Amino acid sequence: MTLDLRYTEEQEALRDSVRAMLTDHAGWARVLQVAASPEPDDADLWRLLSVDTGLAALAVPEHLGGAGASLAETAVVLEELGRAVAPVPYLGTTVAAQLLLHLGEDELLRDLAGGAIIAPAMPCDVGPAGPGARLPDVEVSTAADGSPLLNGTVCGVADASRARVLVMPAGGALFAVDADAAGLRRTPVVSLDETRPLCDLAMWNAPARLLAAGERAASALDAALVAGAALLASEQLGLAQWCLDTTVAHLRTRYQFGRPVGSFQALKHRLADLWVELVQARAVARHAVAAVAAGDPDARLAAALAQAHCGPLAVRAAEECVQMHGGIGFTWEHPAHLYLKRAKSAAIAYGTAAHHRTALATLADLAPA
Amino acid sequence: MTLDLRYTEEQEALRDSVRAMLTDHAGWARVLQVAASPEPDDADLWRLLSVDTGLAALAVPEHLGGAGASLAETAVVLEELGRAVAPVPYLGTTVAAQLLLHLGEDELLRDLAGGAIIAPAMPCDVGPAGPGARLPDVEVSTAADGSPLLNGTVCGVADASRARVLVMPAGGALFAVDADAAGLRRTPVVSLDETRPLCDLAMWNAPARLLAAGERAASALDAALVAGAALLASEQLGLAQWCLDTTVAHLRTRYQFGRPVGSFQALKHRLADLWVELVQARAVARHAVAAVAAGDPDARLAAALAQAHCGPLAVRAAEECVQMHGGIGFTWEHPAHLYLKRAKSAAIAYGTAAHHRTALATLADLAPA
Amino acid sequence: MTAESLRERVDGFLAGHDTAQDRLEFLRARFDAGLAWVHYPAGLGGLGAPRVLQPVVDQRFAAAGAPDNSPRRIGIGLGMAAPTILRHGTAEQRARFLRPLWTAEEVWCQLFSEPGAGSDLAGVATRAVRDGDGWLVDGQKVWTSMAHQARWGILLARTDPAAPKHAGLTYFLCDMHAPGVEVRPLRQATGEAEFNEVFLSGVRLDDGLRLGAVGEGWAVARTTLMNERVAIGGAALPREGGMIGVLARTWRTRPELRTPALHDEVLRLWVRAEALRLTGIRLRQQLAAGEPGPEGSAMKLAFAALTQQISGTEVELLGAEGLRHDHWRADRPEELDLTGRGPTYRWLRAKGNSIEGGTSEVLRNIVAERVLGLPAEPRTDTGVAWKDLPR
Amino acid sequence: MTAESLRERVDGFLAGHDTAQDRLEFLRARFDAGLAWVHYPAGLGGLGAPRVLQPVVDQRFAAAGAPDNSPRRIGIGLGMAAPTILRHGTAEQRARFLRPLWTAEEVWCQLFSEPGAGSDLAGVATRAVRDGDGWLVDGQKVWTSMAHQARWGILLARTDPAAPKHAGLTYFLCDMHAPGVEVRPLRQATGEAEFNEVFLSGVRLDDGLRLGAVGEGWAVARTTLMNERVAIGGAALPREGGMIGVLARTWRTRPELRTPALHDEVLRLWVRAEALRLTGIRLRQQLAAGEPGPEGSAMKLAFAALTQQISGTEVELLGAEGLRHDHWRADRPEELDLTGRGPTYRWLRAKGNSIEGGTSEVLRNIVAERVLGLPAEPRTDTGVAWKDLPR
Repeated sequence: MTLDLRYTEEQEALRDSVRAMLTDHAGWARVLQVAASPEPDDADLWRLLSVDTGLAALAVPEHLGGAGASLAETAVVLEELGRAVAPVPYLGTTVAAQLLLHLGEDELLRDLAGGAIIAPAMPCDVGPAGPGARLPDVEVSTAADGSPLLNGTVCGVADASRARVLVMPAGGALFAVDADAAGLRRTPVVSLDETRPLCDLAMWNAPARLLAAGERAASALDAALVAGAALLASEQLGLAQWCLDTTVAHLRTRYQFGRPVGSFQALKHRLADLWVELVQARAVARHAVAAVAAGDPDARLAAALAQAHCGPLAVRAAEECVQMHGGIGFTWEHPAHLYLKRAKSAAIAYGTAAHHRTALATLADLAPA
Repeated sequence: MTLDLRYTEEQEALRDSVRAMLTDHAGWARVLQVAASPEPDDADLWRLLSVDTGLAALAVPEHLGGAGASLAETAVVLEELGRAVAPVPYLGTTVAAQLLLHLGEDELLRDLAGGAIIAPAMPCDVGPAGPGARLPDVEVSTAADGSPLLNGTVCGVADASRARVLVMPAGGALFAVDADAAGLRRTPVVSLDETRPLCDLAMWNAPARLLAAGERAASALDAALVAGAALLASEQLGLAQWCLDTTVAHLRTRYQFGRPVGSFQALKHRLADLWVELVQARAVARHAVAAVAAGDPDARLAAALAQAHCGPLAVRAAEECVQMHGGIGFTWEHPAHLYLKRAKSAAIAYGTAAHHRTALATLADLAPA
Repeated sequence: MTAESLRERVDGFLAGHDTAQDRLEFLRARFDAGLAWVHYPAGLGGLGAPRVLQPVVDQRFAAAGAPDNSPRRIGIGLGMAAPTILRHGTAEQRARFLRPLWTAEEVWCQLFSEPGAGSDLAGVATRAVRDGDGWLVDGQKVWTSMAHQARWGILLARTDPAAPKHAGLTYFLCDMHAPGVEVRPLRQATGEAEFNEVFLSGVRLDDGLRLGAVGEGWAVARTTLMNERVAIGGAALPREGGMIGVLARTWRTRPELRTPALHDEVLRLWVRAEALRLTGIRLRQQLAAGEPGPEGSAMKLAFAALTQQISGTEVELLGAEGLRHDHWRADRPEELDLTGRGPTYRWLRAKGNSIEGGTSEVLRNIVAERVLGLPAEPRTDTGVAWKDLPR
Repeated sequence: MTAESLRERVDGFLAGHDTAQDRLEFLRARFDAGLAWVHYPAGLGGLGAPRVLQPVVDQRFAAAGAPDNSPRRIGIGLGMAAPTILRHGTAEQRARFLRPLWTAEEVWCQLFSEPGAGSDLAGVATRAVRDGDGWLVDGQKVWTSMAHQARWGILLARTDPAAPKHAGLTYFLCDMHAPGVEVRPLRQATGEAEFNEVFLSGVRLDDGLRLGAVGEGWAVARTTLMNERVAIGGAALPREGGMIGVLARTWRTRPELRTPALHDEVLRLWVRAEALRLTGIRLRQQLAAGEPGPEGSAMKLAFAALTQQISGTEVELLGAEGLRHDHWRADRPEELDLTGRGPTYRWLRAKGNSIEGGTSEVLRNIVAERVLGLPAEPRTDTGVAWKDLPR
C-alpha cells in the first residue's frame, strides 16, 4: 500500500489554528511558569484543548463526542504541542483513547471526549513489545464482592498526575482504576522534564474494573503502544523544528565579530546537516502515523523506524539549539532548556532508539550475532 | 606502572633519518608505481630498510644481528612508514620477529636480521584472542621420516608474497615453512590496498618444521598478535598525520572564491576535530607500544584500546583528505587514494575496532547484556 | 491536457508507428509528434503539457515495447543542455540542437569544471577571445563525463578577465569535433576512467554557438545548474532496493561474520536508508502534486553520506575477505552502477558521491543560505576584476 | 634551584611554623617565605624557581598537614588575575594585590563577558569614562562566577568607542565593594545559579586600579586568557576516575538495564574516556619535561564532548528512572562537581562544558589557526571604529 506522506490542506489549516492558539496561551513565559510550579500541567490550556476545542479527542468517533478525525490529524496537533513544549497530558490521553477504542469502552471514551484526562498507567519508557517493554508487577486479587483489587507500585508514569481514570495493565489483563480511589496514591516525581512530569503510583487493594484479559488485552495494549511510539515522533518533529527555527532566527540577529553569527560557515553546515535529518524525520513521522491510521501491516515497523530516527534527532536539535545560543541558551530564563529536557524525556518515552532498533532487528529480518 | 608516553630524543632522531630516507626513496610517484605494478612490494626499499640500515630488525637483539632497540623505536619507524604508505613487509616481519623471539628461534632471527622476509601466515584480520581470531583449518600430518606435512589453505595473508619463511599456526602448534617448498603455492590477491597486498596460500603435503606446540605456541602467538595490534596503531597514527598535514597544506594554497579554501570555517572546524582525535591517537599508540615493550600486564588492554581508537581515526583522516582535496583527491594520480585504501586495510588488520571493543568488554569488565 | 488525452495520443501514435521499425526513425517521429518531453513547446518535441504528465507517456511507450532514447547515456543532454537551450537559445539553436539531443543522435557533455575552478565555478579561467565572426577558445576542463563520446559540450568560458568574476563569462555550445579539442581519460581512485580531461587549444567556435549574450554566461549557467539539482533518479526504490540491500543480504546470508557491535551498526544504517527512501517517496508525492520543495538537496547530502557508510561497514563486516578487489583495470564505464562490482569498488566509488555534482560542502552552503535563510559569508571576490583575484 | 633544596626549604619553614596555628597567619608566612608560588619573584611569594617544581612544594606542605589556600575557591585569582597583575601591574599593584589573593583573603572574579560580547570578547560595550583622576564605569557583565563572594574583579572596559574594537579597550581591577556594583545570581538550565550578572552603574575606580596603559586592554586581557587555557586540572585521574566511572559502575551493578546496542556505546565511550585520560598523562609528562604543547585545547574540546555523551548515555540507560531529577532549587554552589548529584544533573551541567571558558567553536578556530596554521577568515570588524560596527 502506498501511503500519502504529505499534509492535507485541512491538516495545514488545523496546524495554523493550533499554532495560533498556542502562541496566545502557551508562550515561553507561561510554559516556564507552569514547569516551575507545583502544578503538573497547564489546566487552562488543557481545558482549551479538550472542552473548548475538542482537539484532545480528535481521533475519537463523533458519536462518542469526538471529532471523528484520524491519527494523522492528531499527529499535526502533536507537532504543534511539541513545538511549544506545551505542558498538557495530550499524548497520554491520546494513547488511552486508542486503548479504549480497541476495547470498545464507549463510556470512558465519552468521558475523555468531554475533557476528562484518562492515562495509561505504565512507566513512561514502556514501548511496543521488545526489550524495552518491562511492565511492573501489579498483583490482582479479588474483593469479597468478586471485584478486582490491585496491589503494587508503578513508577515513572507520565500524563497521569491529574488523570481521572487510569488504564492499568496488571496480571496480563487491563483494568480501569479511578484515580481518586481509596487505596491508590499518586506521588509527584521531581522530573527532568517538568513540562511532562512523572508520578509514581502505589496501590493497596485499589478497587479496579476489568476491561479485558488475555489476548484481547495484549493486542489492545500493543496497538496502543505502537500508536504512542508513532505519534510521539510527530511531537519530536515539532520540537526539533522549533529548535532549528529558533536557532536560525537567533543566529540571523546575533552579531559577533561584526557579522551575524549565522554567517559563520561551521554553524551553517551543522544546521544544514540538522535540516537534512529533519527533512527525513518528517517523512518517517508522517509515514508512521499514516501506517498506524491505515492499519497497515507495516505499522509496527514504521513506528519503530520513526522512534529510531526522531528520538535522537530531537535531542540533537535541542543540543544544537543550546550550544548555538551560547551562554544565553544555558540560562533558566531562555526556553532552550525546556526543549532539551523534553527531547531527552521523549527519547526515552515509549522505548529508546536502541530498543526500537532491537525491535527492527526482528521486523526487518536482521538477526543478531 | 607509569609508562613514559613521550618520544625520546633518540627516537626523534630516528624519525628524522627514516623520514629523510623515505622522502628520497618512497615518494608518491614511486609508491604509486610499485602499487600499480605486479610486484607485491618495493624490493629496493626493503633492501635499504633491512640489509643497508638494519631498521627491519630494530627490536632483534644485537647478538642475533639486530639493533637491540625496543618496540618503542620500531613504532617510530612504523609511524614514518605509515606516513609514506611505504610498500614494504615491515609490519609482518616485525610481528614474525616477535614470535621468533618468544620461541627463541635464533637462527631464523639471524636470517631475518640479515634481510630475509619472514611472515606470519595468517589471514590479515586475525587479531589477539577474541571473536576476530579465526584461524583457518590447516591439517597436520606426518611424513614417512616423521617430519610434519601441512595441508590446507590460508587466504588473505599480508606481507608474505616475497617471504622466505612462513610462520604458520596449524593444529594448535606453530610451524616454519619454507616459502619455496614444494607443496606450497602462493597466489597473489588483487587487493584493495596494493601497498600491502595479500596473497593466498595453498598447501598439499607442504614440508614444515615444528616450532612449538600447546601452551607455548599459543602464548607466543598471542603475544605476537598483541604486539602487532599495538604496533599497527603507530602506522595508523603516521598515516593519519600525513593526511592531516597534506590536507592542511593543500587548503592553505588552494584558492576558491578569492580566498584560501583553508580559511573556510566549516573545513577548519572539521580539521580541528580531526586534530583532537589525532592528539589522543598519539597518546594511545605510544601507550600501547610502551606497555608491550615493558611487558606491562595492561599490554593487552592497551593494544585493544589503541586499535579501537586509531583504526577508525586513520580511516576518517584519509576520508577527510580525499573529500577536502575535492576532485583532485579522487584521481588516481594523487596519492590520497593510497592512504584511503591503506587506512581501510589497516582498520581490518589484526582485528577491527569492533572486535577490539568486544575484547575490551572482558578486559575492562564491562560484560555484555 | 489530461493524462487520458495523452494516453490516447500515444495510442494513436503507436497505431501509426511500428515499435519494431528503425529505432532512430521511431524516436524522430515520436519527437515530431510532441511526445518526447510533453512539457516542451509544440514543434520542439512537446505539447506544452504539465511536466508531471511525462511519466504517463513514458510508461505507455515502455508498455508497448517501444525503443527508448537510452536516457542514462544522454543524461547530461536531457537534464542540463536541453533546458538551458530551451530557455536561453535562439529559435535556430533550439531547432538545430533539441531534436538530435533527445533522439540520442548527439551526445552532450558539460565543460564547466576546471582544475582551478571546482566549487567556485564562476572562477573558470578558460578564455574565449573574439576572432572575426567567431571565438577562439583556450583552456582546460576536467571531470567531463561522456566527453569521449560527445558531439557537443556546454561550455562556460571567460570573455572579459577585467570584469568581476561573474560578469566576465559567456556560455557556448562547443563542437567536440572541432580542431583543438583533445579529450583524455581521467583515471580515478577506483582505477577506472569514468571522466575526462578536455584540453581546448585554439578551438574556433562560430558566434552562432554562443548561448545567451556575451557576459551573461553566469546567468545561463545557473539555469543549467538548477536543472542539475532538480533531477532525482527515476522511480522510488523498494525497501532495501539500494546499497542497504546488499549489506542486509550479506548480513542474512553470512551469519558467521556477525558481531553484536556490527549488528547495531547495520540496524542504524538500515534505519537511515529507510528514512531516506521514505523521504524520496514524500518528495515525489509533493512533486507530483506540483509542490516542489528544497528536499532534493537533503537527499543528495544524505545519500552521499549513507552510501559511504554502508559500503564501509560492508567491507569491515567481510574482514580480510572484504579487502579483495576485483580488478584495477582502467575501464571506461558508460553507466555508473553504485551497487555493482564488489564491496571495495562500492566503497571507493561512493567516495565520489560527496564530490561530484556539487560537493557536500557547497550543498550545505546552499541549504544554509537558500533554505534556512542564514546570511552569506562576507565575500572578498565579487567586486574585484577576475584577473586580480588571488589564486 | 633543585627539588631537593626546595624540600629542605619547606622543611625548614615547617620547623618554624606550626601547621595548627592560625590558618591565615600560616599562609601569610608561607607567602613571605617565597613558598607560595615558587616561580614568582622573590618578595611576591616566590623564589624565581622553575614552575615545574611547584608540586614538590605543595606535596610537602600537604604531607605535613598544612592548611591550604582553598585553591578551587580562588581559582580565578590564582589562574587569571595573578599572572596578569604580575606581568602588567605596577610595583604597587603587585605588592597590594598578590599576597591577599594567594592567601585567599581576597577572592577575585572575572568581569569580561557581556550579553553582547561572548565569543567576541573584544567587542565589550562596558564603558569607562575619565572622571578627574579616576574613571566612571557603566555596563553589564555576565557569567561571572564568584562575583557574589569577590572582593576584586578583573575588568575589561571600553575607553575609546571611536577606535577599532581591539584598540579602544582598557583593563581595570574593579573594586567589587564600590557603590554602583550590583551582583545578581544568574540561574542556569540546571536550576542552580553558579554564575552572576554584574551591573556596573557609575562605578568609580581610581586610576591606580588601571592595569596597563589606556587603550592596551586587549593585550593585557590576552595574558589573562592565555593563562586560562594553560590551566589543566590537578593530578591525572586514575582509570575510570571521571564520569566514565559512574557509567561503568551503573553498567556493572545494574545488569537488568543492559542491551546489546548500549553495550557497544558504553564500550565506545570507555575507549574515548581512556584515550583522553592517556592524553592528559602524556601532556603532563611533556609539561613536566618543559615541553608545553597545544594539546590542552584538544583536551578541553574532547572533554566537553565526552562528558556530554557519557551522561546522555547514562540517562538513556536508566530509562524512566533516568528521568527523575533530585531538585530544581536555585542553589549557589561554590564548587563544581561534574560527577556529583544525579544523572540528569550531570547531563544538564555537562552542556555548559562546551560553552564556558571559551566555546568549543572558538576553541576550534584557535586550533585551526594557531595549531594547524590554517588561514584566518576575512575580517570585517578590525579596521572599523567600534561604535560603527553592526550589532
